[in-house]
Amino acid sequence: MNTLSKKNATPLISAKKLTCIREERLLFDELSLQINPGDIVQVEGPNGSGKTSLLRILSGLSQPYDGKIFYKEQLISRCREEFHQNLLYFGHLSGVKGEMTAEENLDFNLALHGYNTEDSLANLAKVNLSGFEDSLASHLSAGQHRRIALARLYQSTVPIWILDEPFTAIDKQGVASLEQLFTLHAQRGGCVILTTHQDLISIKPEQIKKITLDYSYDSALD
Amino acid sequence: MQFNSFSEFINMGGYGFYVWLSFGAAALILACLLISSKAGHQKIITQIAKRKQREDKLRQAKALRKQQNKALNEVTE
Amino acid sequence: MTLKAQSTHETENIVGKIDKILIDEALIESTANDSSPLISSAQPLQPLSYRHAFMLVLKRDLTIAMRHKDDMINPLLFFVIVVTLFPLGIGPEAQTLSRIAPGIIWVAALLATLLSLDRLFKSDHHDGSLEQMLLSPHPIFILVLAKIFAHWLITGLPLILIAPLLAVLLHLDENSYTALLLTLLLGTPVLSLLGAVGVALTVGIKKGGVLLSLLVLPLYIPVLIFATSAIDTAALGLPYSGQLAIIAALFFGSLTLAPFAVGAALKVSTN
Amino acid sequence: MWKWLHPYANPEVSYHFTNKLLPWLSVLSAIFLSIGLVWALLFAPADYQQGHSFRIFYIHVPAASLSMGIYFAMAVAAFSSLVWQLKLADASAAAMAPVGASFTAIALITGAAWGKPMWGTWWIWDARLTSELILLFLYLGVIALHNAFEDKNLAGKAAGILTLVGVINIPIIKYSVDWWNTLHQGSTVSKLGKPSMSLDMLWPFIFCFIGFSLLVGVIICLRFRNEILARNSIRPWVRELVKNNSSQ
Repeated sequence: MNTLSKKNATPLISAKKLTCIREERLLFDELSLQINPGDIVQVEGPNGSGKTSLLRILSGLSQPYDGKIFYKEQLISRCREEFHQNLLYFGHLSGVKGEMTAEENLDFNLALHGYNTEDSLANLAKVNLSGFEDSLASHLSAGQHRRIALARLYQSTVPIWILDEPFTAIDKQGVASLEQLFTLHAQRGGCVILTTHQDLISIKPEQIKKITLDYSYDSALD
Repeated sequence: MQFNSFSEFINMGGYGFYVWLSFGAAALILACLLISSKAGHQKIITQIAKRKQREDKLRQAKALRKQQNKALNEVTE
Repeated sequence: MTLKAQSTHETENIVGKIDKILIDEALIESTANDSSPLISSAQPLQPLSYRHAFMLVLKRDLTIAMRHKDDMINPLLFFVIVVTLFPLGIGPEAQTLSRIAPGIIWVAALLATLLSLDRLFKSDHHDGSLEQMLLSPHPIFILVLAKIFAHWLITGLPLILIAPLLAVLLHLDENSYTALLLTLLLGTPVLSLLGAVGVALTVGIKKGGVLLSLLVLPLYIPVLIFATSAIDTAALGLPYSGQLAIIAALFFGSLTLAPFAVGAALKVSTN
Repeated sequence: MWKWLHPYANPEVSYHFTNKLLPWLSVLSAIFLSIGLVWALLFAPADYQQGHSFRIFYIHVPAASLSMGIYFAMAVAAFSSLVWQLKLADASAAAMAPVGASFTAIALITGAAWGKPMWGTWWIWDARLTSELILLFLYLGVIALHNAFEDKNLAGKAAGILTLVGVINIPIIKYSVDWWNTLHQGSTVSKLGKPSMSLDMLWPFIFCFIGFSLLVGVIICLRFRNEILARNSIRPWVRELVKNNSSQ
């Protein structure tokens, strides 16, 4: 269906013949893709076309009905720890605990993925949350929850970023800042795979690769 | 043959109720299981056929809409 | 409520304005920093020690529990109330009560654990932190073990502490107190471990509560049998180390096997 | 061995294989069951102690041992589906659960009906009956968990994990219940000890046992076939099959 152009470098993530079925509906079949260092990949498609499913499958959270996913040409089920050390996944749910403060949330999130937590205050400031460090997350808004989770991006040095709707409930300025971060990340050899409903503004269209999923009524393979 | 008459057979030496209860219950459960398993086959086939019909309809509707849109666009142009 | 929400929003705006400058600076800074290459896959950022991961999750779960005390207190109250209902239903004769006391206390402990199990993974599943844990580079069984241990500290330990009081109410034989405490000490972790498997399987299901009891309670039967028998044997003044040894074996068995089952089940549930 | 198994790991092949197998199994099980049951009901001698109530034995014992056996078979299927990702093993485990539960229920009902004349009560907490009851709970748990998931593949995996946890626990539960039973053995003395079986009792029993086992095979094949279709509804061969079938 869709094959992204190939460069000479080893692809960070590649997928072969992915087939995904949800609620007895075929979301995509035989989808192969290859994501190289420096790619910014935008997954497009109407609601229910399987964008989230694709990202979850690429991150190893869900299993596809059929097909394989490779990290640097190794099956991800064979190198789970190594793959997870190089992966940052940001889903619909922010993973923020209402009972903990903003800072505690970020600290835990960072420590869980093996980062040191020294710069967490500075990172909270980068997502416009300075002053809220000590307030319990349950007192904060949904957008602020998402920003707590996104703060991890500013410290992340892992190459693969998989971001599901990172701009939801984020203000314009935050979006611009994130877009800048994505460009930077691609420049230093990482890759970003994201879904979003709005167009990316500050990233040049030629920099973005698109995977378009179509809403299909089909549930049959050819 | 252990029994001389049919009524003796039914009576089972006084244990008739318990023996026939066991055999009856077992037969009933197994028959239900067998029938439901057998019927399941046709049920699944009709289910898949129905789904296929629905998909065909949806696809037709989509194609129709596309055509209409096209026509509409041509008119506005 | 609306007023409050509005005011937060306003402050957010103000902070936003102030921070615009900060952000720009930060970006310049990070551009400067980012000549640093991305980490290569071979070396983790920090040595990933099991102990570190275990303590991290344990600390987090305990912090949350401390700020959400009713989760801790409600199962305990349930335990106490269920036990006090029995004398009312059966009659106050000391002899009858002391005869059935071990069974009552253990069944009540079983149900209290079952009641508290729901919170083991449910909220983490709802807010997405479970996904993040599964995607962390740590082995899942360590994280799971930490969560189960935290759950036991929050619910199992208080049960053990309050059990002697209930034993007094039920006229438990004086010889049995140590046996009661020892069986609870060895048995409640087994309940948490086996229960965790059930919760992990049902966490993604909308009405998982009733199903959970169907899945988990049959698995609790051996613990119940050996624990009550140990207490009964102790009341007769006989040695009960045999039963204790079996409960200990169950404990170690479930300690080694359950975390893997839980890990596999969580992967299915978050799929 | 795996090479030999490989073609059967293809859903289409195994669907047609099951279809071919079904009539043979059905005929065989009908033959064995009719011979066995007629022999058991009409010609087998009455027990010298239990009289004709002993005839319940010819269903109770096969049902009880098959209920255990099916659970172990299910565990083997669950294990191979989890370890080797065999989707067909999942389907077969899903096919077995209701069959096992039914046989457990039969064992319990016949046990109670046998117990009433022997012990004077419908239910006693006999070790074997209690284990059987707990086994029924385990089966119901697996079935309920299976039904709770919308996605069949996920359901299979979850039920598989539960089955494996259960199969590790069954010996422990069995042992603990036996032990508990000897501990609390009060006035009831088990009359269902090992009756010394004479040959003219053994033969009908063997026929019944084989007949019931074949019947289990038939029902599992029927359900396995349905499971394959349901899990592969998107495949072209299933579509073709449905088309041919509904146009008839």
